[in-house]
Amino acid sequence: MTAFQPDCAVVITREDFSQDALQAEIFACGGSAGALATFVGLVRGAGPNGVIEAIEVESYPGMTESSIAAIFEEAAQRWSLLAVRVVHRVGRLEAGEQIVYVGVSSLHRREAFAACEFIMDYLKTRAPLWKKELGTGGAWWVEARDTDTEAAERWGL
Amino acid sequence: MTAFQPDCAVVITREDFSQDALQAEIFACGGSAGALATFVGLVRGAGPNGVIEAIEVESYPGMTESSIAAIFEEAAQRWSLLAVRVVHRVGRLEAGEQIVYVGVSSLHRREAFAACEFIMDYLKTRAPLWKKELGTGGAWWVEARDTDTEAAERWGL
Amino acid sequence: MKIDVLFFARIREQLGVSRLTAQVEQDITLEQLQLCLAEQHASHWSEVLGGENVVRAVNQVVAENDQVLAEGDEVAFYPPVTGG
Amino acid sequence: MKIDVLFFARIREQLGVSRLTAQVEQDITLEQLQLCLAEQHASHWSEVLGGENVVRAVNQVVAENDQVLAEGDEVAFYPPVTGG
Repeated sequence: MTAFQPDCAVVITREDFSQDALQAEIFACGGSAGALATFVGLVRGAGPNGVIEAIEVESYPGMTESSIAAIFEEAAQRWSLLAVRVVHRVGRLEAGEQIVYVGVSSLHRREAFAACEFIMDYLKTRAPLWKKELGTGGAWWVEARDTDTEAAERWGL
Repeated sequence: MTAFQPDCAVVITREDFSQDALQAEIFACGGSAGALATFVGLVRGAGPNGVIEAIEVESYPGMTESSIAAIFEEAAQRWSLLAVRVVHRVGRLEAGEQIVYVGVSSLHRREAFAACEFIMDYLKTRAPLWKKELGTGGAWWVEARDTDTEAAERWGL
Repeated sequence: MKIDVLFFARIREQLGVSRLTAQVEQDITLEQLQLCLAEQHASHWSEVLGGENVVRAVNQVVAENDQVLAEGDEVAFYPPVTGG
Repeated sequence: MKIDVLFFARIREQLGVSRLTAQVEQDITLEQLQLCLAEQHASHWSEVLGGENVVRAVNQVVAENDQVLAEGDEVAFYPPVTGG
């Protein structure tokens, strides 16, 4: 559908990230971006099971990256995009810490917003990543949420 | 509809802004934010009229701020939000410079995404702000776009 | 009574003025103010202020033709906005 | 033939193993591999691997029961994902 291939990258890392640094990288990709939509997910300090001190995030090294790269291709088929960056952290993350970043630049805002939400819905429901919550009452694997599944189904994911 | 009033602020300024600084301010507002959706609009280097060297942004001091504050109230009626920040620059801005920032935090991502896009659609179509493009071929006031009007009408704006 | 009148963006440039104080009769409407301004100034004011997409605000809130004005009101005329 | 088998998250914890090499007959399907693994290990393996929402991937691509495996394939079993 689109002749232009956006500049896309995904990083799975233990390190924290900075929106300003990622934004500079996205805009360095060239093109004439007018719009950048971003999403940052944080470790919440509370959940259905009570207080959360930290989480542990597990990935499937190799498949996590390749499945996210595949969803970039899918997004580029659906919308005209200039650059996409995803950072997903793994390992132990304390309450309030950043977990995930999705940044999408495009000429106009509608594409950037839609693709950013699309990629987040994918990360929540299809990319091999798992969260374990470490709370005062113990540790438990996070259950997949129906609302996330419904969000993903909107896109036919 | 909502019992909790989010922490909202709008700044109209000649100064540039930093996503990292604004994010820190948003997350300092308390609550247990799990999601931050942001949008940054840039001066594009080209448009329908050719090369754009810079733009000039004009506001209606007082009304620009109060009308954006009113849309915060509207957004808080529609979605459960924790904090909202809008920065809109005025004066001369060169191609590639940042024009506008919208950042919305909430417990879950759907609300943050929706409110961020809602506020952007408002800024594009209702808030008293005007752009003049300064190009190699002259200077011209930007025309309102039908696609922006349609975007605003989705929300009943 | 006195009304503060402001013009923005393209309208400001077309009229060559950003702000003026209009001396008008009590209780006139926004539409009547617009006619007064057109009469008191050059002929293109009528066309510029009466243009199809001109937005009018009274005391910084968007208003309609039949809104009645009061002493000291601030009235603004501006083109469709293009922020963001 | 040999198949690399990986387990993640809750499944990894329930089985107490993250990775193993399975020695199986040529050309078995993903479903047959799962039955073999359950036979060769403790009884709860059958329940854990056969759970309703278990996702299976072959060479890092999500796969169905009838997929035929080849020497050296990497097969993963994991629970519903919860990233983002």
